Amino acid sequence: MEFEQLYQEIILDHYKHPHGRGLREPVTGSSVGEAHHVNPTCGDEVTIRVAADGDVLADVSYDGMGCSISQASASVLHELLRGQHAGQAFKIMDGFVELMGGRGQVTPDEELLGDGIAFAGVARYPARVKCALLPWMAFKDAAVRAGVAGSSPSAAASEVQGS
Amino acid sequence: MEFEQLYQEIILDHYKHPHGRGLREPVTGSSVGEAHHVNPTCGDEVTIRVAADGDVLADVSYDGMGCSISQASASVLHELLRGQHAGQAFKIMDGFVELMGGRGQVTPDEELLGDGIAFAGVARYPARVKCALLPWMAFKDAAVRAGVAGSSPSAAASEVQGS
Amino acid sequence: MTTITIPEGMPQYGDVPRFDVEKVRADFPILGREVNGHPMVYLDSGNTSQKPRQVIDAMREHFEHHNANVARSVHQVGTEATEAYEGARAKVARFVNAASPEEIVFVKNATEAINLVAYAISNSPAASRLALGPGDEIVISEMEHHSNIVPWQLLCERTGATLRWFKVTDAGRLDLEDLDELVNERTKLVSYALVSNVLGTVNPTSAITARAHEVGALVLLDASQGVPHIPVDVADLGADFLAFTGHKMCGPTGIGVLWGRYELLEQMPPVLGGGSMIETVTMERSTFAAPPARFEAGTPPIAEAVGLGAAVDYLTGIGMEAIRWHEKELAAYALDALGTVPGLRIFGPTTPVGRGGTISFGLDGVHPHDVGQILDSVGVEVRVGHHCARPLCVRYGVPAMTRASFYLYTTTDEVDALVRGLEQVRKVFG
Amino acid sequence: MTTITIPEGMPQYGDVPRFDVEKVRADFPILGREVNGHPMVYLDSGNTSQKPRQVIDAMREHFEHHNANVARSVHQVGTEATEAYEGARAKVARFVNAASPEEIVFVKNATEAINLVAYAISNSPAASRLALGPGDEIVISEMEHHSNIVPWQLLCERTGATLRWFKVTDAGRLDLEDLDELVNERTKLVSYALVSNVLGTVNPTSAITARAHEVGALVLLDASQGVPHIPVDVADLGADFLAFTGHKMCGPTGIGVLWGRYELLEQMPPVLGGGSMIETVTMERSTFAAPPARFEAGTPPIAEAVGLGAAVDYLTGIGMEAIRWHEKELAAYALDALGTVPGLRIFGPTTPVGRGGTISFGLDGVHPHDVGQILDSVGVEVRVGHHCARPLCVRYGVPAMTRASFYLYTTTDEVDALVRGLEQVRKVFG
Ligand SMILES: Cc1ncc(COP(=O)(O)O)c(C=O)c1O
Ligand SMILES: Cc1ncc(COP(=O)(O)O)c(C=O)c1O
Repeated sequence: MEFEQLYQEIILDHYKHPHGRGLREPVTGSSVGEAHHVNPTCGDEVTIRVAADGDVLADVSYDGMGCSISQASASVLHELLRGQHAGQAFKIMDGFVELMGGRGQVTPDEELLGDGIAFAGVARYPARVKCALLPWMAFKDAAVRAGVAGSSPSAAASEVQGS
Repeated sequence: MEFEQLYQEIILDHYKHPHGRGLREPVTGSSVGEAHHVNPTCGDEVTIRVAADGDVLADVSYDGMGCSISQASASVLHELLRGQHAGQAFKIMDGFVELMGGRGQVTPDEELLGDGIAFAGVARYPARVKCALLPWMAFKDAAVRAGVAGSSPSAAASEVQGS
Repeated sequence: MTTITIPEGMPQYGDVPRFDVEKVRADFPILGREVNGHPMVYLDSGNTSQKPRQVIDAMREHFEHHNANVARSVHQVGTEATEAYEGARAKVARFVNAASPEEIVFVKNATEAINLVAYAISNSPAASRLALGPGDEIVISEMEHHSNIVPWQLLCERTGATLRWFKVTDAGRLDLEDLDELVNERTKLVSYALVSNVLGTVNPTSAITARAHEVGALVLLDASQGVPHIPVDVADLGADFLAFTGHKMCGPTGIGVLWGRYELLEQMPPVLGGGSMIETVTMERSTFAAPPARFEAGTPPIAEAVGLGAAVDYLTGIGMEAIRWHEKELAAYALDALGTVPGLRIFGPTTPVGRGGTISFGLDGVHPHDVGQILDSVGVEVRVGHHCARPLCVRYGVPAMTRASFYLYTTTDEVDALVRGLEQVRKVFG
Repeated sequence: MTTITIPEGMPQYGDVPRFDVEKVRADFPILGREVNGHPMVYLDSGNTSQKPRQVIDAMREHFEHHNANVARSVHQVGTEATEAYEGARAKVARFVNAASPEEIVFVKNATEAINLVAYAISNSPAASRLALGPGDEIVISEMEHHSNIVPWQLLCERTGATLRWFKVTDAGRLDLEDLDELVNERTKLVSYALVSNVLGTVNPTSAITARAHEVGALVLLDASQGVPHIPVDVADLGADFLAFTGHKMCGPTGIGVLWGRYELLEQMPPVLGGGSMIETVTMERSTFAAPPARFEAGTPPIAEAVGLGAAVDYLTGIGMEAIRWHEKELAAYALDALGTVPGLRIFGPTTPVGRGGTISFGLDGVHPHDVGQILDSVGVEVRVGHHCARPLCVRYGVPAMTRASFYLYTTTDEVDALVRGLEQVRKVFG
């Protein structure tokens, strides 16, 4: 069935059992940035909070409400980016953004994207790409606000509007 | 040839040799009304001056510039209405207006319309009906201004705009 | 042999219009297509309707044989195009029982029709009965489409007038309790939907128009979801303006309609300036044609008018009463069927009374996007989101809804497919 | 064997594009029809162009297989419609070499495109760079179409600004003598036709845009008669806005285009309010989407965009250079041929230099209505009247003109038919 391409077990799993959901108070001393993004066409919301310890993303916590794709994407983001060095985190983000912009033509790098590869099918549904990207665009803003450098210019950056 | 339906000899004749063209000073004592009408889409112009002696249209003089249809129509109008009783003049006008609105389906009454029957073919060309009616609508206004009663409500009356 | 006598007051057999949905479906080429390997079940007619062959053919025929610009040519092809265009105007006028074709203004969609009235108001000189200023009020409702909200917000910004609105009850009806306070001496215009594009509610008109006219206010009905689905007679409705849109009534995109009472249209100054709307032009100043030409600047949607004329003929041929009846049957069937789905909540009237064949709902614990996506995967096309009526979603405390909307070609089998699809949704997200 | 060497500076063989007019004509179904018993000779393309099979088929295909509303659906058919609509935007952007598809706003016709800019200006707050008030000036020209005159007159009425204009020389060119005085520090916008719809003149751009930008004014080019006939590259032209219309470039009615530099579009407030142009809506206030969506309120002309996209593909396939060349050849041929008709006076450039294939003329002692009617009787379709450019007729001291306008499917045989028709006219009215 078609929808299985979109709703990979992995995605449904992250949606039904989100990993590390909830905004956490950062340990003192870390530099914190937060961003709240909304998809105006469907009302999906995600808040991402980045707590940076120098170059390391000590914690990436989140909260939100919305469809399975946007919420599972936040859960996967948390899994992938928490504890990473900034450079690697942005590399992962770029990989995810590229996958989403690839209209199903990009072969995902499992090494880099982990559970994120489950979103490969989403790229074939233009209307849902925004859902998948929502937490990533919020992360990007939050990271900047946390003073984490290394953000590379990304084509999809202006796609989703912040608030 | 098709155009012969439209450009009857009679019409061309009236166009090339207009009858009684030129605005005439009325005899003193008569009641005078004048109207100047313009067809905004093509710039055709006609001025009609009615001089009434009681119930009789002592003179109907005119001037104008424009296409063969509008100018020939003015010449025919002059021929038909000059010297008529008001009642008969409006009957002729109504007959002409009806002929023009008939899309080529109305059989003209030669007794009533004289040379006016040459315009029967014009009724088949919606774009030209306004040209043929221009002097008649001006006449209608001029007659009212000359205080001549008897004007019956006519469907086409609002078709051509005065100025 | 027994004869069954139907008691008076009940619908008699003669009251049930003849309606053969399979015959209707055969007219719509797209209904044969598949989506994701399933026969398409198109339940998004409130968004845009499908087009019968008769409409598609009329447009092609026009382009292949009669294409020319209108109102500007004396030549034969131009005359044919003009007659086709003006003929379409006359058909639309008859369809809504306008006093004359001159009361029909062709615009690009319902949204432009509403904006046209709003700009004509702000372009009106202070002495005009249409003029608006600080202290004046415009009344809309909480169940409006954005196209009947934003133009009035912008108008209030331009003029300093105040926007007010009817509330919506839990049951999905306009709350008329405050009618006399809300519509008062300061009110200049009341604008609301004849039929809600979200709840399916058919709104009452006589109490509101009576009150509006009592205080000297004008009434605009957004009939975008009305004219396609129920018989609409402007003489009966008693409103001053009616806006609707071609693409929701079997016509093409690119054309909408503003109907206005002629004496009002006559008082309205132009909005868009350009070719065909003028009487005479000098470099210094211009004078303007009488309505409807005054409001149709530039080359109008000619082929689209031809298509809309064909759509009106098509709908008339089937009969608007029959279409209303068919959709009412469908709504009753669907309300029953959806009632069997656990965790499903209907927004708006839950009985098939005073409502059309548009049903919005929520499914416990599943976001509408996910509902829509799973349904699409089995070929069922519904709309999800705020349906261009965000304030109404806020009213019901949800960010989005799922909407199934029916039309003359919808079948009970398709309603069944929807219900089966929802089972699927519950299985995936259960 | 002799080799002919073409001197440098002369057109080389390689410069003559391949162009097979009979092959082109076979694409246009309507060209096979008759008018009044004669093969139709359609010389009214300046009014509206005919449509190739490719465009008609693309629209039918859309209605029969992919019809849905755009930008609002997550379902498959809606996604297909959205991709078709946005794909058309990208095609149009490439066609005029816009920096991105986001610079292309779809409207209903060129007239709306121009009015959109005018209303965005009057809706701008006083602090905006676009704001206009008493003392400010707008410059147009005496050879404008009413659609590029009336919107500015209405804007000046709304804002108190002053309208000024370039004069036209006897030879039918813009009189640029007073350029520096006319376009001055008070000038906020210069708006004029890239190609005249009456005289055929191709107007210069670099001197005017340079002067306008020097004084901080914006430049809008009305390219309604440009984009269909000559290669247009907005990056080259250096203008700020470009308006054109689908139906004159082999596309359908019901769609037009405003191109604007993105940073300008971004500064413009909304004009029409409604669905699809919003970011978020509450009953109290709304925020708006980024361009181009901000200017596309309501359901856009979807099928029409598909048709326009197909038209752009068609024109690109043939090549705009080839089309320009073909029309230049025709203009040269026609200017020669018309020169042989006694009593005929051409308005505008009489040599095929700096002009396109649109020729207006008068015939001594015969009113244009009569010229047009006799020509129609032999199947030759020309336009007569003031061509929505009344001030230009006044400039030449005539109430009306006869206009023959060519396009890619016009042949020299058709020019001959026009000349023969004019002989007939002279015989009837001689
Ligand atoms: C030069 C020019 N500008 C503007 C227009 C208006 O185009 P439309 O009628 O499609 O709005 C036309 C055509 O009528 C034109 O020739
Ligand atoms: C109730 C209502 N009003 C207005 C509109 C706007 O119609 P359009 O998008 O054709 O302008 C719609 C449809 O989208 C609608 O459902």
